[in-house]
This record gives sequence, C-alpha cells and structure tokens, in this order.
Amino acid sequence: MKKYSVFAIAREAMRGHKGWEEQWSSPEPKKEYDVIIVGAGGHGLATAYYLATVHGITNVAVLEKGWLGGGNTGRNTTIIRSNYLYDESAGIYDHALKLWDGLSQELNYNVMYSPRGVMMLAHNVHDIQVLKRHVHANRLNGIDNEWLTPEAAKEFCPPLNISRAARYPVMGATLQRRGGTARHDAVAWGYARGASARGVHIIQNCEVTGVKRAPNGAVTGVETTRGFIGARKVGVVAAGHSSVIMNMAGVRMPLESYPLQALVSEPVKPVFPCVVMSNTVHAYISQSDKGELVIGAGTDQYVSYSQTGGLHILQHTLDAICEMFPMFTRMKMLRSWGGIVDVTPDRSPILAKTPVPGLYVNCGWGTGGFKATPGSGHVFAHTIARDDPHPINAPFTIERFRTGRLIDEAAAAAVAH
Amino acid sequence: MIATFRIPGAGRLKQAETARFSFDGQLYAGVEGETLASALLANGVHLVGRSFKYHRPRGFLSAGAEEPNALVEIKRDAARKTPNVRATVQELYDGLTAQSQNRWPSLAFDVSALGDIASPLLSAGFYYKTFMWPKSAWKNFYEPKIRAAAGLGVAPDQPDPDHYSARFAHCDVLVLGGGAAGIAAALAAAESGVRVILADEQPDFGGSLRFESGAKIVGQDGFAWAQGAVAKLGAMDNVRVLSRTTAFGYYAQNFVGLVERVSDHLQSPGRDLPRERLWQVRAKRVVLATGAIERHIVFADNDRPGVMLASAARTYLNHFGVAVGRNVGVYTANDSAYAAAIDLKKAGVGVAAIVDLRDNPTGALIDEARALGIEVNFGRAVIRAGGKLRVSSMTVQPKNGGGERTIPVDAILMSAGWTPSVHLFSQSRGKVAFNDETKRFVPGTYAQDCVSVGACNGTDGLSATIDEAYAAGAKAAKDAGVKNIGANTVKGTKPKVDASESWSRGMLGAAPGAGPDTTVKAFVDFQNDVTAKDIRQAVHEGMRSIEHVKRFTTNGMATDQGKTSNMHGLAIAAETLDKPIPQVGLTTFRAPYTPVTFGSIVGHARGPLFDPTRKTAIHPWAEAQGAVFEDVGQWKRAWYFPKAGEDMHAAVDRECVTVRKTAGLFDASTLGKIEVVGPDAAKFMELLYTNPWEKLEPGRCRYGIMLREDGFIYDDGVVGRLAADRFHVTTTTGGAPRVMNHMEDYLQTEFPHLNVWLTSITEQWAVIAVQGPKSREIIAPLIEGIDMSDGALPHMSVREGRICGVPTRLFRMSFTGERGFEVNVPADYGQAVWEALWTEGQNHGACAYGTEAMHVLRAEKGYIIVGQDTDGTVTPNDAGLDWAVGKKKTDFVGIRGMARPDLVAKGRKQLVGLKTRDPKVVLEEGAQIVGDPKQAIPMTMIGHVTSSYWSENCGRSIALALVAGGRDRMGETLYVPMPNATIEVEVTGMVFFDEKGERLNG
Amino acid sequence: MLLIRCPYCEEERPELEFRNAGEAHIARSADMAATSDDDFEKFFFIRSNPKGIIYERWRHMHGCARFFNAVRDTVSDRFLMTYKAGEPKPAKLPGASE
Amino acid sequence: MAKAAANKIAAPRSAERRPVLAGQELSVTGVTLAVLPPAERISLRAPDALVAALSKALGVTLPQKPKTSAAEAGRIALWLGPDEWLVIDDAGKDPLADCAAVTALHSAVGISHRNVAMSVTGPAAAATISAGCPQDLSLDAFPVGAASRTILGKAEIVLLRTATDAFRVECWRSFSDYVFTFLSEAAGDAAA
Ligand SMILES: Cc1cc2nc3c(=O)[nH]c(=O)nc-3n(C[C@H](O)[C@H](O)[C@H](O)COP(=O)(O)OP(=O)(O)OC[C@H]3O[C@@H](n4cnc5c(N)ncnc54)[C@H](O)[C@@H]3O)c2cc1C
Ligand SMILES: NC(=O)c1ccc[n+]([C@@H]2O[C@H](COP(=O)([O-])OP(=O)(O)OC[C@H]3O[C@@H](n4cnc5c(N)ncnc54)[C@H](O)[C@@H]3O)[C@@H](O)[C@H]2O)c1
Ligand SMILES: Cc1cc2nc3c(=O)[nH]c(=O)nc-3n(C[C@H](O)[C@H](O)[C@H](O)COP(=O)(O)O)c2cc1C
Ligand SMILES: [Zn+2]
Repeated sequence: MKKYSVFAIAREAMRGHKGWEEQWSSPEPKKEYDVIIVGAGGHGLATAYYLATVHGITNVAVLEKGWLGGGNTGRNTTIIRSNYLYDESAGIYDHALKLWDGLSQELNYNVMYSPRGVMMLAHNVHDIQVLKRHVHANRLNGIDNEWLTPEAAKEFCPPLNISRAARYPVMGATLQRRGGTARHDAVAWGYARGASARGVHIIQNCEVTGVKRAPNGAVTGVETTRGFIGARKVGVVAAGHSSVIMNMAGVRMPLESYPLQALVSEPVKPVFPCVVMSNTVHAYISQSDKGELVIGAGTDQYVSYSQTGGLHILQHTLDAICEMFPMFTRMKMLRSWGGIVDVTPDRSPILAKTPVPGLYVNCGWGTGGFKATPGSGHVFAHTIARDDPHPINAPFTIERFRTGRLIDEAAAAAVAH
Repeated sequence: MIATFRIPGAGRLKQAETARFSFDGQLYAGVEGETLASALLANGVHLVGRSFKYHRPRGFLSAGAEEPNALVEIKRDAARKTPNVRATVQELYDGLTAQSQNRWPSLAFDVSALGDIASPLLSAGFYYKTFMWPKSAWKNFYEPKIRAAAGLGVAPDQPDPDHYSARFAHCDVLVLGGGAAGIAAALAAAESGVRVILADEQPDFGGSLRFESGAKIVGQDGFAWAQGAVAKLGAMDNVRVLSRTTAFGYYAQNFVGLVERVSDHLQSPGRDLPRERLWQVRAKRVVLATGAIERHIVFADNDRPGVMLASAARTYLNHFGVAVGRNVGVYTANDSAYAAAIDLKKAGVGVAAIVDLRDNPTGALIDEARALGIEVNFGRAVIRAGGKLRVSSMTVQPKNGGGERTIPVDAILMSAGWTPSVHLFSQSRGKVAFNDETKRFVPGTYAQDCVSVGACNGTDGLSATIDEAYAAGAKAAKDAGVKNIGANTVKGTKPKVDASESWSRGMLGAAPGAGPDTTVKAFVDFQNDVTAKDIRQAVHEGMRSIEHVKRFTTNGMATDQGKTSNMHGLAIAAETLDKPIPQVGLTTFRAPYTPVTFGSIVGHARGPLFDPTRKTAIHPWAEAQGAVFEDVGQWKRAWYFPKAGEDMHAAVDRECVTVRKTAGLFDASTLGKIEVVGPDAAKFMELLYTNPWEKLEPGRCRYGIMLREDGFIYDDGVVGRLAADRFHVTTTTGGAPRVMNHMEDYLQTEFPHLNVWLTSITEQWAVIAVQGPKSREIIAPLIEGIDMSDGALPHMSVREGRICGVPTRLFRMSFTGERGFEVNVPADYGQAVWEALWTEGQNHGACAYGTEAMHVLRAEKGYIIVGQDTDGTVTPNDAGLDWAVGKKKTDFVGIRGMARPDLVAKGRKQLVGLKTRDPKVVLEEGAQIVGDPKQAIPMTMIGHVTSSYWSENCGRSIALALVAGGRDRMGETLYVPMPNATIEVEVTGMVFFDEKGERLNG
Repeated sequence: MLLIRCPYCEEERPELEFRNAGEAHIARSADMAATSDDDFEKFFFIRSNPKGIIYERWRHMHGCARFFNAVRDTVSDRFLMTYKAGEPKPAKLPGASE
Repeated sequence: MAKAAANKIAAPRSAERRPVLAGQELSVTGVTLAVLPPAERISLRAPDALVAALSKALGVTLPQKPKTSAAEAGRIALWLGPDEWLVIDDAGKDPLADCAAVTALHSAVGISHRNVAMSVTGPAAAATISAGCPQDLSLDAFPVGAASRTILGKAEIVLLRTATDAFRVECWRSFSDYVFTFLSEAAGDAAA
C-alpha cells in the first residue's frame, strides 16, 4: 500500500494523477477462506481490518451483495457520540469514540472525524430528568457530557431558537464535545483499503443466498450468487438484512427492519457549527464539510426493505427543524434517501456468538450504529478470532431476550442516532 | 433603456412591460415575464457565478431547471433572502435584486480562483489523502478552511416572514409535464370526463414548443396551439391546470408530491398568497410527459461563460427575444443544434461555424444551414474554448487529430444529444432499459400504474409523440376505471401535426481532445467541478461501481443532481472500465427532482400549527392567575402559581404547605379517562391490570397497575366502578392515547369474546382535585345528591350526583395523602365549577396548586409517577407494588413476562427513599448512586435518583431512587458523587410524611 | 404514504389514518402463565421480518378504529390483500408471484 | 360570573356553561367557518342485533354502511366503525336518555362536552379541508351525508358532509383551537 501524503499528491499532480494504485483490489473469490464476513459495510470492513491487523488472520473474504459501503454506512447522518446511559452501551460506544480519534492516522486515510460537539436538547421537565441522568452516569463512566443552559446552548449553536414562546421551548441541553461527525464514505473506503492491503479479499456484487452447515450443525460456508465459498467461521454483519441471512442458517432473530430516511439541503456557507439532536420534536441536524445541512428523519412505521419511505416522515422532521431553526424555511431540500435499519426490542445491538457453531452475528445497530463502527469491528474481530466475546461486547448477547437482561436504551431515553 | 441583445420582433414577450432589476448592485432593465437569465443575457451579462471547488467563472448553461451554474441569491428584504436560485428559472419582476455567490471580493476578481491554478493538487478525493498531520490540524485548521471555501450561497439568518400552504388532491389521471406530449395526454383524458390534473414546472405550457420554431399543430405555431389547448383544458370542470408546478417526488401507490411556486415571480405578492403550495396528489393513473434534457459536450474549458446548450440559445431567442451573442459558434453531435444556428442566423446573429463531430450527417436541417451560408464542418471537434470571464474563441481540430484552427466567437452552442427525463419514472421504482442504438436509458419495466410518453419515453418526432400521448391519455382515463365516461364530456379529436422538427441521436462521454490522455479540464459536472479526468482517476483508484465513482468525484451530487452530467460521467467510467454502459448502470434517482423549499414541505405546520397545543377547560383561569405552565405531551399544565415576588421554590413551598394545612385545588383534567362498559367489563379489567377487579363493589375505587406483556409497568391510575358493568378508568396524562390503543388491541384481537366497549372520555370531563383537611367543607356546600360523610363516602369511593347544578362523578381519593376528592364535571362547566370551588376555598384559605407541588406532595407520601420513578424497566415488585398484583389471578397482561429469570433475580433495582445526611441538600434528579465513593472512574453505579424535592412540610429534602437490592439496604449509607462534592445519603422507606396514613380521614 | 384498504371501511384510505401494529398471527397462549422462557421469547421478541411477503397488523386508528390484517410485499411495499382481525391466514394470495 | 361568585353564600345551583371558542367565526371569499353551538352527543357501541332497537329508541336509523350517516329531526347518526356510531342531537334532546330505554347489551357514553363542532361552508369548503385532510372529498367519493373519522393536519376529526358545499367538522375539545386555526389558515389559501 503506497502511503497517502501531501507529497504523494504533489507527485501525482505532476503526472496527471495516473500513478495512484487501486484503493482496494477486486479479486475473484477463492474456494475457501478462514473467515467470511457477510456485508461490506463499515462494521464488516472494520471487522476484517482488525482480524488482519490485531489477530493476524488475513485469509478473509468480505462478501458484499452490492458495492462496498453502499448500505447504511453510505446513507447515514454520521452522528458520532458515546454519551449512552447504561454501562454496557457506554463501554462499547466510548471504545469506538477512542478509536475514532486517531483513525485517520491509523488508516492513513482522512475519515474527517470532526469532534464538533453533539448537543441534545431538553424541551420539558421530563427531558431534563432523562438527559441529566445521562450526564451523571456518563461522568461516573468517564465520558464527557455537560449540561448547558438554553443561553449556553444558543451560544454553542447560534441558529438555535431558544425563545420561551416556541411551541416546545429549549429548556437546556447536553453537550458531548468529543461527539461530532465523520465522512461516511471515507470510513468504508479507508477500512477497505487497509484490509485489502493486508490480503483481505473484498468481493462485491456477491450476494449470500444460503448458509451451509455440516451434519453436526457447524458452519461450512455460504452459497452466493458467485457460487459456494467455504469457511469455518462466518460473521454476519448485514445491518437491515441480518435476519434474512440468519434465517438462512435457521436462526430466528429478535429484529425488525424499517426504512429510515435522511435528507440534505443545498450547500451553503458555514451556518451550523455542531450537531443538534432533539428527540422530543424528532430532529437531527448538522452541516457537512461541503455545506449541506444533513438532516435525519424518523423511520416509517412498517417493516420494509425498500430503501424509500413516505413523504410525511420527511415532513415531520422538517416541521421540527423549521420550528427550532426558523431561518431555515427558505433552505431547499436537495436530495432525500432511505436506508434499512435493523431494530432490536431494546434498541441495543447484538454482537455475539450464535447457537450455530462458527456463526457470529453483529447486528441490531438500528438507527445509530455508524458511531460504533471502529469499536464494533474491533471487538467483533476478537469474538471471531477467539471464538469468545471481548469483555466489551460480552453483554450484547442474543440470549438476553430470553432471560430479560436487556440493555434498554429505548426505555431509558428512546433517542435515535 | 433598450437592452443591447434584444432582437426586435423576436420572442413572445410584450416589450412594453419593463422591469428594472439589479445584479450585484448594478441596475438593469428587463421585460416582465422573462427569466432573470434572459434579462441578464439581454444586457450582455454572461458571467454570473463561480464554481464550487475551483471558483471558475461561470455563465448560463441552460434555460431551465437543469441549470448547474447560474445560481444567485434573490433578496426581497433582509428576512427574505433565498440562496442558490437558478437565474434560468427565476422570473423577473420590477425591483428584483439578485447577487452572485461564492466569490470574494467580487465576481470578476475572486481570490479563491487561485484554487483553479492549484487544481492539479485538488483532484478527485484529494482530501481523503491529506490534512491528517498533525492530528489536531484537521479540526482546527484544515476543516474550517475547507468549509469556508465550500458551500455556495449564504443561508438566511432571520425567520422567514412568508407562509406556505398545502393541499391534498385526488384525480383519475395526473399528467406530469405540459409539453406537446403532456397536453395531448391531458386532452384525451379530460375529454373522457375523468378528473385530470396537468402540471408543468414552467410558467408557460408547451415545453420544447417554446423554442421549436419548426413545429406546427392544427395549423398553428406549436406554442400557440399549446396555449389554446391548455386554455381549453383550464376551462373544463374536471381539469385542474397547474403551472410553475414541479413534480418533485413519486412515492408509493401513485402518490406524487408537487410544489407550486405561487408568488416568487410577483413584484409584491398579496399578503394572502403563500410563497409556495405543496400538492400531494393521489392519482389512479399517472402519465409521465417530462420531456428530455439536452446534454453539453465534454471538451476543454467547456465551462467558459457563453458556452451553453443549443436549445437554451433557441429558447432565449424564440421565446424571450434575446440573442446570446453576436457571433456564435455551434458544436454538436446531433441535428438539433443546427436548428439553433438557423434560428439565430435568420434573426441576424452571426454564426461563425458549425462544428459537427459526426462524419457525414445528412438531412434537411443541414441543407438549410448550408443554404443560409453557415460554414459547416464535419468530423471535427472543438478541442478548447478560449477566453476567461467570457468565451472568446473556439479551437477546432479534425477529430482524429490534425491542424488546429481558432475561430473567434462570443458564444458556443453545444449539443451532445438529449437525455430522456426518466427521473420520476425511476422514483416510481420503474426499471430503465438502455437502448444501445440511441444510446439512452428509456423506461423499461413499470412498477406502478403509470405510463411514459413523448421525449421522456424516447419517442422521437412530434407526430409520434402526440399519437402516443393522446392514446395513452385515453387509455389512462379508461384504466382509471371511471364508469360514466361519455357523460358530460366534450368529445375531442387528436391534434394533427402539420410540421415538426426531427431529432436524432447524439453522443455520450468525453469528446475527442478531452482524453483519455490529456490533462485538460473538460467538465462533466459543472457545479461540482468534476472533469473527465476526475472520473477516469476514480476508476483507476479502484472505484468500479458507478456509485463509488459518483461519491468519490461528487459527479451528479450538486444542486442539479446531474441532469446534464450523469450520462457523460457514466459513459466515461464505462469506457475506462472497458465495460458496456448498461453493465455499469445508473446511480439512483431520488426525490426531489429539483430542490424543494423546506417551507413548502412544512406547509401550515409552523408556529401555532407546528403541533396542537392542548389546554384544559380551566386553563384560562390559571392563565389569568399568572400560572406558569409546563409541557406534558401536547398539554399545557399549570406548573405553579407564583404570587408577586415569589420564585418557583417559594410558590411551590407555599402551595405544598397550604394543601396540608387547609386545602388546595388542582386541575387534573389532563388525566386520561376511559369508560369501560359492558357485562364483561370486570373480566376485561382483570386481564388488562395486575389487580383483581371482580370483587370491587360498585361505588368503590382501586389503584390499578397496567403492565406490558414483558412484565414492566406501563401505566397506572385510579379506577372507579360506577356500576357492575361500568368502570371509569384513569390513566397518566402522557399515557392516555397509548393506553387506549393497548386496551383496544387486546380487546379486539386477543379477547374479542368479551362483551365490552371502550370510550375515551378524557375530554368529556374536567377534573378538579380538591385536597386537604378542608376539602370536604369546600365541596359539600355545592353538592347535591351525594352524602359526603366518611361513612357514606369513604376513601376510595365514587358517586354520581350534581355539583353547582351540573352532573358530577365525585371521587373520594387522594394523591397527596390528605383527605381528598376529584370532582369530574362536563368540560364546558369546568371553569365555572372551579370558580365556585375556588370561592368556597378562599373562605378556608385554600390555594391553587400546580403540577410541581403535586409532585412534591405525592413524593412525601411515596406515591410513584410512572415515567419518572419508572422507565420501562421496572416491575411491580421493583416499585414495591407487589400488593397490587392479584396473587390468585391466572392471567393478565404481563403475568408471564414478569416471571422471566432476570426479572425475578436478586439484586434488581428497587424503589426506595433517600435522605441526605445534610437535610438542606437537595439531590439532583438523575444523579447516580454508588456504594464506594472512593473508587476510580469508571465507577460501579448501583442506582439513580428518580425524584427529588425540597419538602417544606418535612423541613428537609426528600428523594426516591432506584437502587440495586434497595429494600435490603434500609438504613445503609450510600453516596451520590457530584462534580464538586460527594453527597452522603441514607436509604429509607418511601413514605416521608404521615407514615401511618392517618390524614386521609383527617 | 401508503394507500391501505380497510376491510371494515371497505375502502382504500391514506396511511396517515392508520397505525401499524406489527407482525400478525402471533397467538397469545391461552395459558400464558405456563409458557416456557423460550416460548415467551418467541412470542414477544422473535419476529419473522421477511424480505418478501409479510403478514402484519394495522389499526385504522383515525378511521373505524378496527385492527385488521394485511399481506404486503416488503420489497415493493405493495399490499396483496387485507382481511379482518380474527380471520385465518389466507391459504392463497392474489397475484402472489412477483 | 366572578361577581356572582364573590357573593359569600355561593352555592350556585347552576354553573355557567362555557363552550370553548364559543361563537368564533371567520369569513373569506368562498368559505365561512363557524364554531357551532353545543350539542348533545353520545358514543354508541352495539352489536348488529341491537341496531333496530336502538334506532327505534333514538328515532333515527343507525346507518350500517361505512362512511355514511342518517339524519332525522335534528338528530344525526354517523357510522364511525362496524359497531360504533356518533349520535349528535343539535336540538338539545339527550340521546343518552333515549338509549337508557334499551336494556340489552350496548354501550352509550355521553361525550357532549368532549367534542366541538365547526361548520365549513362555501364553494371553497372542500379545498379548505383538503389542506390537511388526506381523504378524497370529491362529491363522488364523499357525497352529501358521507361521514368519516379522519385526520386534519395533526389532529383527528370526524368529518360529515352536510351539503354539496358544506361540512361539519367535529374534534375533541382541546384540539379545537388547533383545528379552527388550521382551517382559518387553509381558508385563506383556498380562497386565494
Ligand atoms: C438515514 C440513516 C441515518 C443514520 N444516522 C446515523 C447517525 O447519525 N449516527 C449513527 O451512529 N448511525 C446512524 N445510522 C445507522 C448506521 O448507518 C448503521 O447502524 C451503520 O452504518 C451500520 O453499519 P453496518 O456496516 O453494520 O451496515 P451496512 O453499512 O448497512 O452494511 C451491511 C452490508 O451488508 C450487505 N448485505 C446485506 N445482505 C447481504 C447478503 N445477503 N450478501 C452480501 N451482502 C449483504 C449490504 O449490502 C450492506 O452493504 C443511520 C442510518 C440511516 C439509514
Ligand atoms: N426525442 C427527443 O430527444 C427530443 C428532445 C428534445 C425535444 N423534443 C421535442 O419535444 C417534444 C416532445 O414533447 P414532450 O412533451 O415529450 O417534451 P417537452 O420537453 O416538450 O415537455 C416536457 C415538459 O415537462 C416539464 N417537466 C419536466 N419535468 C417536470 C417535472 N418534474 N415537473 C413538472 N414539469 C416537468 C418541462 O418543463 C416541459 O415543459 C417534441 O416537440 C419533440 O420534437 C424531443
Ligand atoms: C452525510 C451525507 C451527505 C450527503 N451529501 C450529498 C450531497 O451533497 N449531494 C447529493 O446529491 N447527495 C448527498 N448524499 C446522498 C447520496 O447521494 C445518496 O443519496 C445516499 O448515499 C444514499 O444512496 P442512494 O440514494 O444512491 O440510495 C449525502 C449522503 C450522506 C450520508
Ligand atoms: Zn376502517
């Protein structure tokens, strides 16, 4: 892998940028690998990358039905934060946040992690109680998260409407300064490049259509649109499609898949310095480096794999955006799109071994897994390599739904993203 | 002022209507009805903007919605600034003020244009490869710089004074696009009597007929025919004609979003007029007639101001009467640009040469151009445009190499061919198919009840278009399944085409001279500065999917969404990959077709209509008393009633003390109320609540707990049995709708055998809680027909009677621990009865109290609030409410869930009381509790504070908390570490006041 | 916004009037208290979440207020049919092949 | 009222009724909105078998076809669901009392104060309501007499077409301000 640097750019500029090598290769699938990862999203690619770099396992294939990074990794609003309530969640999301800081250097790929601060708004007494509970728990978990008055919130985000006359006035906010955004595509590409350089095969346009098991139940490989590919370990990291693939292995999951939409405005000069989330009025907004306002909407109410959603969902979100930022009514929506998110009953992910020997699953990130990408890949690689979960992901089992030991971020706050 | 480039006699505007306008502070005159672009061109202005990345000077590429370059800010006043407006769409009005964007200090001299010189360094995706050292520099230095350079216009900074409106509409046939095809389809559909909507984004209908000088329909000029036909349609009862209306999104089941621009073209819109109106149309059938968009040619410096689409030049001439130059060159790969040369030549504009990439084209247009004396060159390419702020020449070379020749021109009209507008078709989830012969994607497989006609369907020729469209319109009407076709209809005939222009195929990808081996800047995507070279580089870097190429180069991601660039980008990628185009495939078309104002999507839902504000019948009284309100769901609830000089704490302390000393009145109207009626009412209650109900006597009440099937507390409330077959159930304020839904769900789907009905009566009854030792004395004088003695009306009972002469359901119950009542009266009487009680109460020194005092009072008694002391992870046992779970019951919702291993395990968090060692210290709600305050971070947290108040009645702070194994820790000392200090607390029972409960009858 | 035929109103109505109520035909045990942990997990948490034909419940919340069942293709979001609550899972679907 | 109550021996035997938005009206070109005076109302639930008996007791035939209503002497019965009717009496006679005469299985619950009614009349009436109601209000789809629970913006309403150009909109009391404001704004646009 040739290193990227400003000198490399200058060198290439002299020769019309013809000397760049492929960021990742596109090999033909081999008959068999040590590990197969299903799904070349950020989580799958990061898993492969850490299998190679941390565990020295490089005979790995990442199988992707479309193009790498084309799933939710390529269609999310890129909010990164770790100020979750429960210890288990705080553990995994903060593990990821620590990896975000330094990821560009680690990958030699600028993923543009930008700790611009994530503000979550409180609009009523109940919100204050819930958000302060987070602030206190975060502090004792060593996670930065501060409480802001409405005035301080406005100072941090000048477009914010803090008028008491607003329908749901801002009564305060939390701020995680280490929170922010990153360039979604770069994350997928950076991990792909890193993994590919270490020998991992990334095989696109290769859809997994079946999971093969030996008579003893153990995994032997997968059927794909490009034929059978053998492996004794298969990690399923397919976001919205996870239950579809797990079904192929005979495992029924506590998952439902919903369309989640987002939109961008036309680009404008910098007006929005941070990330603002309001769960009560349902709005999530930041501004990208290119200048668009990036706005997250809610899910549609029904299970769907269609990657599109209803106009009324966007309406609902823009209502809220224009209520909180009344100067944005004249802004224009440039593009809207949808992704399919896999939602668990407690809104926490599943990162675990499964009842099928050799089969591992990393799913259920729902509306908020982009932020976890590096951490998730890191501990999932551990789980696969050692056939044993890392302490950080040990609580995120499938069995918790039978025993009742949920990690109920939904009940605690029901915050998306 | 007579504009220099206006051609007398050309165009369709009434020259008389002069409109003055300004651009970058300079005053100009134009003509009302033309676009800002047309007016600037008439004044000889071509330089109007700067590109995104290199800040290259840019002019007008088009005359329509596909415009990538000519974006300006339109400013009506300080609050009415709109960035990124297409000058080619904005209509002129007298006084219009426009400004260029993305340049500093001025449009002609833009410092950032240095980026153009450094551009070899700024190739596709350069930012992924650098700016990583030192680590902090990205956030602190590079990113702010990049951000400042990016973005186009400036976002408005004041609330928008304009308003927006919305309309749902339904029709049998929705026709999108009002060119020849759309009009013909609408005519055919309308004539069969069905409900038709015809919409076009332009102010005038006619589409290509605006510029097609060669079209004649039923003996008229094509555009004139279009106006006549649309006038006829507009006069029909069953037709709605919408101009300036863009169909932006095609959603499931023929649901289409359209935006009508109502007043942006008016000088001073009436105050009643919305700025824009959203139409959400459900159509039985949709006819797509969205036409085709001309493509530019990808050659070096093809972005110089003055280089534009050939059809745009024709529109400026034939529709607006404006010449885009005095000496134009034409560069084409198809026939249609010849018509531009011919029209301009005939209007007296010099045509320096036509350069045609094709080797030996033939046809009437070519002959005509020659006959007019225009120089025509075949098999040649324009390899470069000269000039900087305005094109000054074109350099021509045989396409396979050879001698160059530079021809001076002041405009270049180009045409690589036409791309069918399959955007909406694709949004409807239809699959396009590539026609290899004509090199275009056309509608292939349909996914919804729609049909494409005309140019968007790849149909060439006006005659064929009208045939196809007319037939499709008639069929759509028939398929819409309307029975009474024929009744009340004007039978029409298919419009006859007398003359038309011919359209031929063109080329895709980079033109000769633009690669693959050169380093020229041949633009594919103008706004985002994507060149042919960038696309090739992306492929070389391993981007084999067109989706990767798009994202790596940003081709097609600008405000025009690649209307002119996507096909070229695709062709260049395919060529570089050495794959056929259909194998590389298109990127996904997404809504909106063109950018849509947030305000239009929001419509009426702003300010007071953002979300309903629910107020109780007693609200006006509380407001008059100066109450401060809090939001609980959609409700406004009186939070506290400050007297002069009181802050919240003083008010709440006084309210709390007064209630326990004498009495207080509290508006409890927002509590959810459900009337459960039917012979099986008690059976139903048994199943929905943990408590037993069968034996509850009529006239008595019980506190009920409702679980979800998973065993966690879902809601609670007091339930009164009015009769054997009638319960009056109350729920939490926020829980009312979901509890009703939960009950209906079980009743309709799990227990349908039960004869019970549920009716929401939340809003039927206003509820006045009167609590305190004097409560009975306050109420009794107003009551008729109810014996209020303790014997006749014990705690937890309910009676029906009258108060102040109106019906009441009078509950004896308490959420304060005092003797208490809840007076239910029909809502319209709520305020009057409250006032009567208030008057009585005044005699006893009672006060009005709000939700905050209510919270304190109930916490003093250890009563929980679902949603505050519980959070969806708390079982009845956790909350100390085991007594409310019917031990002998064999079934109720939640019975199994709450027996799951983890829910009955040891060490669960249980609700307990907390007393701070220092009684003056009030804990913060949400604060975390630890056993060992000295441990290092991350600490082991064993619980958190759910409720915490200063209790004036107890003379100390009180708190409730969920603590692991809490009930076994009575008397234990725990710690609440705060940022500045660690607070010591003692675990106690949950009741802080009147532990024996004697005051209920006191 | 989907268009949903309510079997009680006998008419197609806009999605805004409806509320989705999750997967259909998941029977609550008549002897709930005796259900095993496994069966409870299946009943309450496990969902088929099919890519293709789904049997689901809707409530005509802001219409006739009835719960009913629907068969929908989760890829195209097209409804194949709707039927009243309590009616059995249809044996045959109209135009099921897609 | 406040004056009267100040009188020490209050015990008023009649409390003043204060309907929300009483008397509010708005008229623009093409459409007039008016908040209607209070009426008596019940939510009636009953199985098919009882429809005849209840119809008789109420003096109006309970409609059994979806989206329909029936009216008789100031009393209207609206089909809301397969076993649910909204019975409105504008003449002030109490339908609850009439139902009490029928002893067999049914549920009648008084909701006179729960609902507020408004009329929307004039040639632009349908356009006004269409600003927030997603149903097809053409005369073919929603003829005179048609009745349905539905949505207006972010509130639930019951809609009844009383004449070609006239609708009755019923909503819950606390939503009435929102509904009236919504209709007022929409009326301005429908007229434009
Ligand atoms: C609109 C939207 C906004 C969001 N906003 C945020 C946010 O602000 N912050 C945040 O943290 N998270 C956010 N999320 C969630 C986040 O995007 C996801 O949790 C995260 O990207 C999941 O990553 P992944 O790698 O697991 O999945 P994906 O990126 O979806 O990757 C899964 C891959 O599996 C592939 N696949 C599926 N089936 C098969 C098969 N049979 N064979 C082969 N390959 C298959 C898919 O094609 C896909 O590429 C958002 C999501 C959406 C849709
Ligand atoms: N076949 C070709 O390649 C080709 C190319 C150019 C012109 N033509 C000519 O076009 C005519 C065919 O007529 P036609 O009606 O198919 O096309 P048209 O271009 O004349 O009309 C299309 C109309 O649709 C409108 N439109 C496009 N997208 C819209 C949207 N999303 N919302 C609202 N309006 C939208 C446009 O403003 C335009 O008025 C013939 O005269 C033919 O000669 C054909
Ligand atoms: C953070 C973010 C920013 C985006 N910015 C743009 C943009 O500026 N222009 C654009 O056309 N699309 C933008 N997109 C949307 C993509 O074009 C695309 O819609 C999205 O990746 C989903 O893919 P699909 O629409 O091809 O299904 C952005 C997407 C994300 C996640
Ligand atoms: Zn219905």
